Amino acid sequence: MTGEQITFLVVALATLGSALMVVTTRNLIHAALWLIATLFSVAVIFALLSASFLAVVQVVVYIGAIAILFIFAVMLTRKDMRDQSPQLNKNWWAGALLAVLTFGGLYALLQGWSGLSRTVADIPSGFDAVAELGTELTSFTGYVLPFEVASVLLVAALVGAVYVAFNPRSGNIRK
Amino acid sequence: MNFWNDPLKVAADWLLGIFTGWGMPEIAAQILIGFLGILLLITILMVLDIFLVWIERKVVSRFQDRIGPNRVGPFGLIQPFADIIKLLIKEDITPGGADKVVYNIAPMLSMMSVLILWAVVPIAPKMLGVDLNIGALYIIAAGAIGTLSIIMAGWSSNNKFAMIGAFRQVAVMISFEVPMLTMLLIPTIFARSMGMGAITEAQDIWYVFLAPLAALIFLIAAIAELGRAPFDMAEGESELVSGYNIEYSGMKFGMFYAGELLHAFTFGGFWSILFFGGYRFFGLELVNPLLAIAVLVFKAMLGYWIIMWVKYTLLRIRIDHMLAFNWKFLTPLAFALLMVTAFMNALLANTPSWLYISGMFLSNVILAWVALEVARSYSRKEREKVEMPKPVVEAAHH
Amino acid sequence: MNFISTHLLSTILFFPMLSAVVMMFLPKDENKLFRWFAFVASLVPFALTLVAWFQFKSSQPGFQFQETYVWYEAIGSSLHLGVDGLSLTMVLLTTFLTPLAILASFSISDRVKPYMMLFLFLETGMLGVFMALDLLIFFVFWEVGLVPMYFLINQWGSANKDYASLKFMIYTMGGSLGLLLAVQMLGVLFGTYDLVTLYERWNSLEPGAILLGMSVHTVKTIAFWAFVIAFAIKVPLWPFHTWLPDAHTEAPTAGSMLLAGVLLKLGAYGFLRLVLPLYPAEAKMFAGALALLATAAIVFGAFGSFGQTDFKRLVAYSSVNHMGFVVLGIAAAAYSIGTQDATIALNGAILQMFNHGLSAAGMFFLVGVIYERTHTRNLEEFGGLFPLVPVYGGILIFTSMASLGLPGLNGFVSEFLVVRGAFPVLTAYTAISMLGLLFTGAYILKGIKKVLHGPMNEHWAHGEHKLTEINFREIMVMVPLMALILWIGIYPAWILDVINKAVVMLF
Amino acid sequence: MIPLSWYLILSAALFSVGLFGVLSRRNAVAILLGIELMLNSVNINLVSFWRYGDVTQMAGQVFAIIVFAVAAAEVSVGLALVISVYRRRNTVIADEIDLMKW
Amino acid sequence: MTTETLIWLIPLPPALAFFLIVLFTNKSKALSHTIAVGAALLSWLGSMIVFVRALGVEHLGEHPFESSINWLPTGDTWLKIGVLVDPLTAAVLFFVAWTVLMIFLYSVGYHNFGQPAGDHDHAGLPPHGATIEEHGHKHVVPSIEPMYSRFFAFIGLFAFGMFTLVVSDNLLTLFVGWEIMGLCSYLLIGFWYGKPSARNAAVKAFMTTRVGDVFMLLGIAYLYSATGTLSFREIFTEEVLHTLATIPSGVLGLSAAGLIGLLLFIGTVGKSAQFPLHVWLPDAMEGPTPVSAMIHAATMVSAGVYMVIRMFPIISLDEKTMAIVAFVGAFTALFAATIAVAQNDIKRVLAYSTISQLGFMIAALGIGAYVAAVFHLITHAFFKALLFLGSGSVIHGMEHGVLHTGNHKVDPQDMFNMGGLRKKMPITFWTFLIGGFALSGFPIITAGFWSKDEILADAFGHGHIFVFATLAIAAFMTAFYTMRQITLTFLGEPRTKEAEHAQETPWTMTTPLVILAFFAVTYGWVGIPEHFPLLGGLVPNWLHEFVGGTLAEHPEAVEFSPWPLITSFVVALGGLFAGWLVYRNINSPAEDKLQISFLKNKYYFDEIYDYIFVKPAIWVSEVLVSAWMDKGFIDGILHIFGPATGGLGSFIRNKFDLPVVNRFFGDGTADVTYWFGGKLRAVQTGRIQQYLMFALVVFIAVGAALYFFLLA
Repeated sequence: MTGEQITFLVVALATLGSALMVVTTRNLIHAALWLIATLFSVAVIFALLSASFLAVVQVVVYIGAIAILFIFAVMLTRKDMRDQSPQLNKNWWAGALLAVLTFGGLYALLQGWSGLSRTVADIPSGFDAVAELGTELTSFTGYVLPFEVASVLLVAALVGAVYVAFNPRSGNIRK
Repeated sequence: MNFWNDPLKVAADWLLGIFTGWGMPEIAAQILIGFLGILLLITILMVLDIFLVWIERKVVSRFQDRIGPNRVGPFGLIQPFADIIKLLIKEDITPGGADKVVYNIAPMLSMMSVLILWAVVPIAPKMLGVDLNIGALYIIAAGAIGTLSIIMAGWSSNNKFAMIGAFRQVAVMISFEVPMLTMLLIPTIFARSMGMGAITEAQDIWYVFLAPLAALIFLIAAIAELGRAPFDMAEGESELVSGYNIEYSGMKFGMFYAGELLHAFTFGGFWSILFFGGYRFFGLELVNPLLAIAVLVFKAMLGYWIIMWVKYTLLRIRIDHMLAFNWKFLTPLAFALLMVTAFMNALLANTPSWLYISGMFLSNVILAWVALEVARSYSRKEREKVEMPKPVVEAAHH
Repeated sequence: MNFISTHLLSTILFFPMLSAVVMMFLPKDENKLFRWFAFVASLVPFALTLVAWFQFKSSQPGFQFQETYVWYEAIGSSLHLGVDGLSLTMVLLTTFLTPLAILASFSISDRVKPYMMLFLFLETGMLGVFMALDLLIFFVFWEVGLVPMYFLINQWGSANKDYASLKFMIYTMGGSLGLLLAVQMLGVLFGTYDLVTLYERWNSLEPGAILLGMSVHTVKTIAFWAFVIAFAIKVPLWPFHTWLPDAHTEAPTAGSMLLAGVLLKLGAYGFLRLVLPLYPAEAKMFAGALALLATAAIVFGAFGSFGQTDFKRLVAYSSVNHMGFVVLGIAAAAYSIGTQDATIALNGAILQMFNHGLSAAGMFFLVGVIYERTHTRNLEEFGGLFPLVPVYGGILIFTSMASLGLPGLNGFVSEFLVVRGAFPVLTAYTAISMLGLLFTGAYILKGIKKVLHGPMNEHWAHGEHKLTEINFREIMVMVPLMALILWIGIYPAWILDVINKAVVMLF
Repeated sequence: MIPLSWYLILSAALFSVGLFGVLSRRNAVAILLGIELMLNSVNINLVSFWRYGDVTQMAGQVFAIIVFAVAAAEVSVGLALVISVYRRRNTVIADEIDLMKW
Repeated sequence: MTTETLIWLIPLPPALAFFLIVLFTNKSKALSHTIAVGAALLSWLGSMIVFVRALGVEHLGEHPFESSINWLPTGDTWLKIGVLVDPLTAAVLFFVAWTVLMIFLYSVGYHNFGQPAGDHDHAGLPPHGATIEEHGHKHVVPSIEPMYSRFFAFIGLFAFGMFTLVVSDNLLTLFVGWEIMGLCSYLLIGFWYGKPSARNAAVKAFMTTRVGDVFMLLGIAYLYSATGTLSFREIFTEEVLHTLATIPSGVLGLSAAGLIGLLLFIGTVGKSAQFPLHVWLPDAMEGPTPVSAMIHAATMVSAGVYMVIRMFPIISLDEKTMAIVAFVGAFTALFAATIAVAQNDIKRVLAYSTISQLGFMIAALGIGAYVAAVFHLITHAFFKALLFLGSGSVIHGMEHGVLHTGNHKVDPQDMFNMGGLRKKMPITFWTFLIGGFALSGFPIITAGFWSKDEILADAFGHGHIFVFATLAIAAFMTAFYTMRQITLTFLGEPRTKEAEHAQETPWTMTTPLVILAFFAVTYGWVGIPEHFPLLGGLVPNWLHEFVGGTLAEHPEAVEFSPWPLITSFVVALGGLFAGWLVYRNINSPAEDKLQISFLKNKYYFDEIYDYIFVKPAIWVSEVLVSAWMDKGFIDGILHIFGPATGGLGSFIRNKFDLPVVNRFFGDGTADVTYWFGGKLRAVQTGRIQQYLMFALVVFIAVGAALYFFLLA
């Protein structure tokens, strides 16, 4: 068992553990914080997969923006800092069952798949993944269109979010 | 082997010899040495940090025409140590109803978010923690963690002021991350790489000459990122009695405090790396790595000094003005500048360098001028809205 | 800039449309802004066209400034643009007239924004037809040009606009159905719509072959007539011309300017670009019929025009008469293809298209000017206005003379060439069409006589009806037209040389 | 040397966990949290397939990036909705937001 | 400056003057007429220089001044246009330049330059006179023409057209000038467009000439397509003419040359107001008198003849054409003369005499008397211009009288209102007398005698007895009505108060009269035949040599015979005497025996044409084409489509859509769906997570099923 594998196992355990905490913990702020832990370990996994760019973007986008957004949302929507009402709805067991079923199904499918034992491809020397990614994202033969569409999506989301969350009653309209 | 040419390397080899001599496996030894290296760096930074306290206090006192610390030790040099001892022996209060774990993690995160930045700082030729080919992004990522620490602190303190402070601070930081990131891309465009080392190496001419406007915007964004004046609304003593870290005391507060100072210094460093050629100074860096380090530290200090200068000169800005300024002026300007630079870069590709440089410089200046004109006309309109003539008052005089 | 030079045509083509889209986002109720924006936006293509005109190598065969973009790969149709001397002339005409039309419609104050946008769209549509080197694209733009014009007539037209617009729309649509079918057939037969390839392949078909279960001859004949009818309606040729007086009369001034100035040319252009090259044999076979219709158009157009009491209708009918000469020239060329007569006839026809574009636009504008002031077009209600509006009168007489074909002005050159080219091959038709030429004079003089001459109609002399002189803007609309009219009339070689070379190389 | 299956199983597990969260949390924000988990698991898949497939084909990473974009958009809009719901109905419990029924 | 360049420049000044006046100096009357007259002077100067240089050239006919440029690309070749000065051109240029200049000058006075603006004049109507205050009592004086500048612009453009026509070396530019003059004549006849009569006359003139023009255009097209060129020098070469003469045209057995000649000649018939297209010229007298003088005496109508003379080599190729030409000419000469006898309007008389004189020339050409035609063309230009200007002067004087008495009922142009003017306006009288004698061919001294005599001599010499006879009679009547005119106008005693108060016109008007009178006398002496008794050979027959050189083979002069000489003596003197005898004491139309309504109404030609051509044309265009064909027939067919489609649509809707589609399929499906929906609505709990669960369950179930049953 190489160090690499050990690292992976540790990180994976961290991921799953924190993820479980996300979905189970009562305190939503904690849930959000646990989410951050999960995201961070996922970033580490990316790093393990030598996708450094994605790893960093994971941190920037998810932790820097999304998670913070979550925390804001939680804080803006809580009635009381420690409301101890049950956080799981009444048919949570069904959810659990389904989740397990899904995992089982996926696992079964994976077992049936031949490419499972595929080994890691070695990166050719002088191959800069980031540069390659950049060219792919901006070249007409590559993915410029999806990329642009994504940007449009973001703008739309921006406008939409502002519009939806905008509160006419709060006085932040310039007179 | 000459020690002075590459001290770290020599030391590392020496240690490696020792450890392997003890029969430690090669790989483990490497890791150990790596840890030692990090330890060394952090220690140095910490010590530096201690002196930063002194420097800041001296500088501010000069700005305010005072003398500053001068009792303890020569020029009050020992003063910071006294402060530290005071912090250490203070009682460590944890407010009731606080979220203990989070409350305790926050300061560490704050400190960490600053320290990890140094992983990508090229302190001398071929001498930097990891030469990430995405160093620029890494800076933002670390900044994100800083944000996290602040909000954790603010929330877990179970205190309205802390909460509000955290909110504001985070809002400001997230907002100003946008222009900052954008400005990080401009040296990237010039150097064709995001790696800090590469950017430094590529600066045969300081990028500040190619993109003065970019340097300026980066500085502003950085100051906001630091939450220093004039963008210190988040912890404005007079309004929020120092915001998110209100409940902290003792060494926990000390960490926030030290973190902020070091952060400022670090951004001074980044500023110099991105726009002022980092450790490079007319080939001086090639003579000896230590000289390179000295150059870097000097430039970083200059940057830090400028940041302080701003802080102790300008007034505090209202929070909504801060955000409005960012979203309505700084960010669009940054985007515009990015586009212009990219365009000019494509346009002036493979032209003689003097043309390239002058083109870039001119485009920056012109863009800045246009932006200022727009801002001026806008502000004039605003002012006219406000300054309506009041005949009633006139009548009152007689 | 490099991009412009490589994408010259597409820039010219799509600039108006894009600026129309941009216009959509302009603030509301800024009529001044809209007008000037549209005007400037339409000046840009003109400037670029001038660039093209001077970069154009008239003696180099084939199409120039070609651009090809994937458009509809599945059926082998691509956005293939290109111009030769023939289409470049038309492009020049279009981009030249559109700014003038927009300038002419500065007086429009009702829903300016959509009006101007429609104009810009219209320009793109028209330009597309002239630039397209792909049958399907050709057809698409053919229809695109239709829609804005429909709305212009229907929304900004005068009293009888609904009837007119509907007639215009249905008539043209009806014609283009056959065109569409024929286009489809060609596409199906050859798997491509690209004209350049079609030119040789279509004619290289050996006559014996069987297409779609019919002999090549039948197929070609059907397709030929489908094309001809579509274009004949657009030109318009007798007896498909009755949409024109209504449409022109009801359309807003600038609308009729472009309608007469450019849209009619689309039909004639279709003849030249598609019918002659694709169906030389059929064209030769049916040249007589074509000439007959053309002559009918000339003669009846002239008579019809002479018979009108509505000034604008009179001018509208004159278009029928003038375009008849274009078709006559084409028919003559089709009959004697390859000879010098054919070349001269075609030169005449194409130049006539250009000239009519100028003079008809001018006439319609002048009618519009007087209509704006008097709100009537009835010739009987005018009379003796010359003393009131001397400048206007002078301009009107000048333009009328151009349209009458007075030597020394542009109309004569083209008409002479057409007659010269048609006389040896279609002597009888030419002789008969002289009758039309005679009555051209009749109706033009009638117009002048009824409007300007005679005892002054005191109604317009004073009071609130007092007739005001043509203003600076309107003069500025006319000046370029008149300058060009005179220039071509005195020294036509500058444009005719391009046309001539193109014709020689093309046919 | 880590076999591909580990990554896949990890992502499957993460996915299921997120799914559980989505299905069984009462708080709307928490549901969004679950969704984030699922999205992350997807990203793990994408990246690992990239790494274990032809490295020069960047499709995996490109998709991952687009997933980032989607996630950001989804969260911003989702949270905005949650907040506006909270503002109007003063609750964020998913079960209590059930006006859209017969 | 080389002669060629100079020739290019000759037409330009007037055109320039036109544009200058129209665009800039329209406001300033003085500036405008200065520019115009100056331009005319320049052209005159150029023409004179060219003329003199042309005289200096030996055998100008073989190698004239010519230069040309590419104008129209036609396929691989170019259609060239250019200028050409051969003897004919030179001769014509001479009189054109003179008359034009004279008329420009005359116009200044005629339009009362220097007089005050009228009381109630306005543009479009002749001036009505202005009241001025002069020491104590006010009286009415002539007022200046409101559209003064415009007039000079127009005649400038006209002069441009005329010069272009004369110097052009090809039929196309000749036609250009031709049509430009047509336009100007239209504009100038309709100069006082306020008068309905003027406006109609203008349209009439334009349309009538245009009839000729379209035929001429056909002829040009034919000639161009037959020879491939329009340049005279290239056409008038042996082989071209030969081919033209030989290939048949297929129209009434004419050769190509014949048909072309005929078509071109029809153009002339229109332009030179020959029968049957003569009707426009008398009406054209509505225009100001200088216009009548210039357009309808000196230049434009002569242009028609000039064109025939130009194309003589082609026209003369075909006997039939020549016969037609001769016939038309001779007939017109007589026919117009007969009408002239019965006219009372001083200008109309001259108009008809013009027609008749042009007929002389045409007839001369028809019988191949080339030089004679040219001769008469030139002399006629001089004395007819003189006569017109003289009549204008008379009218002007009369108008003065009218203004003095203020009785506007009196028509200042009616000869029966005049009488005894010789005392009132002596210069006018004498010049007019000279012109009249020249017109009637007063023997030996006047130019008209020589030219007319030469025509008669040619007609006689070449044995065209009918033509000879006709022309002789015409000549007699010419002399007769000329004398009638003179008698009624100048001799005797004033018949009206207006006539008493008529007075001499200013120098700007009289100077041209004098100069023209000079030429009207002297120009005849350049063409005295050698064999003329006594005088023959005293002065060399320069004209014959010079102009004759234009043609390829020099026309030989007809050998002398006494008969035509005697004839012309007799007819001229006899006519004059008779005229004086009859009219010396007739004071009112009533006493005039020759006021036959048939003649007075010009054989009712206007009415006939109105019924045959004008009314039908209007009916065809307004009723047949517009109303019946377009509106009725074609649109009728179109309008059938509308209702038809509508009916079909409504049928489909009512019979198929509503019952079958809507009732059965539509509503039926809807009901079923509604029922199911009612049953299934319970599932909609509104709880998002439950939906998700259901979805997942189904998904997993289906997925598993597919997996096991399909893949495994």
